[in-house]
Amino acid sequence: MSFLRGNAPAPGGVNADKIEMAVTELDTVTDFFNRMVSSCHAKCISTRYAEPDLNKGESVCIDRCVAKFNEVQKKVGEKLQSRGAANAAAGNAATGGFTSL
Amino acid sequence: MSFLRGNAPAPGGVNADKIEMAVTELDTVTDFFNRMVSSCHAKCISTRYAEPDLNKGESVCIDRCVAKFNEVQKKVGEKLQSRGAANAAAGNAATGGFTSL
Amino acid sequence: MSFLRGNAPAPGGVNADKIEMAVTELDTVTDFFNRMVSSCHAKCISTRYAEPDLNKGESVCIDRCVAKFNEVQKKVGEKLQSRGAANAAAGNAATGGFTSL
Amino acid sequence: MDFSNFNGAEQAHMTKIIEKRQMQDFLRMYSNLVEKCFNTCCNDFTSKALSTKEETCIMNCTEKFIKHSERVGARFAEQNAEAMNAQNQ
Amino acid sequence: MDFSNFNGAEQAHMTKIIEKRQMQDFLRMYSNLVEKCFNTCCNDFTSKALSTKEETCIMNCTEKFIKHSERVGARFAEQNAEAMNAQNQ
Amino acid sequence: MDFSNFNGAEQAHMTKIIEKRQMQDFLRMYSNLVEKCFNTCCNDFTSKALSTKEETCIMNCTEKFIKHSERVGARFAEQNAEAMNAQNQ
Repeated sequence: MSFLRGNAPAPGGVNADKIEMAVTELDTVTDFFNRMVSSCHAKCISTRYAEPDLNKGESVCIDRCVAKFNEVQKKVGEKLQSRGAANAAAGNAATGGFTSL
Repeated sequence: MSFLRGNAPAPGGVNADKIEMAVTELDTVTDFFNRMVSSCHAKCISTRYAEPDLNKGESVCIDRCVAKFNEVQKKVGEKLQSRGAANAAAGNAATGGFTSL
Repeated sequence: MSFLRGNAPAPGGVNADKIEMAVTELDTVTDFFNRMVSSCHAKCISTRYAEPDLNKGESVCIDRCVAKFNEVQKKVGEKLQSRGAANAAAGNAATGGFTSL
Repeated sequence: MDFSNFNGAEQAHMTKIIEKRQMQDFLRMYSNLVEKCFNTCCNDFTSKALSTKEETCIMNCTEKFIKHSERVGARFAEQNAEAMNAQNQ
Repeated sequence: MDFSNFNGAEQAHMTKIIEKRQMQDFLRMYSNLVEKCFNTCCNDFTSKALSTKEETCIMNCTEKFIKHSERVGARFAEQNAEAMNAQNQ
Repeated sequence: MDFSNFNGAEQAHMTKIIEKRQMQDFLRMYSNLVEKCFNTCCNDFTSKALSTKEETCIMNCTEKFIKHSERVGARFAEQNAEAMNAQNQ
């Protein structure tokens, strides 16, 4: 919560903004990973649960699913970047009116 | 995290409780908006994705969906308020036993 | 956020680590309870909403659902504990590579 | 939860945190209810006004969800109490 | 939201928090989009590469979701403005 | 992630945060598993006890989900390593 500390140097020479950015990155990757686990589980794992092990078909499916999910992430990211300005507008619409100081 | 500061005045004359309440309000509106986007997407947008634009039917559906979602929010809010005491009881049941000091 | 305070004693003799652990416990139980409410709602409550009260069948179903959900929690917990080492490995895979200092 | 090893200042802190969490839980239940009841009850978008049928459905859905949560909470508390008793014997 | 009773320091704090939330909201929308479009568009796991059909679907899904969010945001802002006007009269 | 530009105090802070996140991730996976396996395996509420069939399903569901997560994690780490190598060349 660096914003509660103003610009005073943190104890022990810790740059709070740097920490905050690293935490945001960590949380983003974790969220992404969790969604990948969940999506690929829905796509590849049979819900009969007759045995505790991944069978051959499920294993191969998982490998392809991870690769495809990563490709989709890249494609969507490129799209969002190319839309740049439009996205910024969407962000403002989303918080429309109620966050202007 | 005003509770970690006790009653000491915050640096720069910032009232931490006021900030905290504003943040809660901001998060509540954002959560509400995100659920509206998600619900209206499920109700109005065809998942065939044959073209990148909203068609006429989808656009009209979105407008009505937003209006209806807001009405539902009001109705549910009135209901919760009129239930007042009962809700407080539900809240206690939810955290039943394990939050009493 | 005890990690921002270093080892300095907190104002008023508050042990920040103790508070943090209690908060984690509170959030865990709340999350568990919310999932139980949601799962048992899906299993037991008819979505026709013809009347505002729980009928006999729904009430009995809820009671059994809560008992069963708790049993499942125990079974899964035992499984996770018996898997111990393997889980730790999974945890590392999950944050694989990107959290090593 | 057991706060018997908390000193006065720590108990005061926990009380504040619990109060904050209870408000957050209430707000979360509110938006959760709106979403769930809207998704179940509203399926006609030829009009922007709620029909009588939809409104009745929303009211019943809300009321029933609260009663459901209360019942789950009551059973859950009973089971926790039993588990705690078993532990203390 | 109304920040007219906030002093300068408090407004500065809120601005920082809002900026942080906007970045978090953007990241959340990003991963949300990836998940939603992947789940809808990708159903063939006989290959690890995206097919042309899947890729077109992903692009349309992304574009359409953004336009959908913008439209919902615009309607939502209008309704809030109306509600605010009604309150001030 | 790259922490090479972090000083000692900052690395210590990050280590503490990462440890906390790992515990939270574990708890989240636990409740997630309970929810997912319960929803898939338990469909008979004429009794409050788990049937043998339900119990077997829960055990297989848990075991399989962990193996699934491990496999996804391994593939994900490989891809990240490849991407990092590509960047450094």
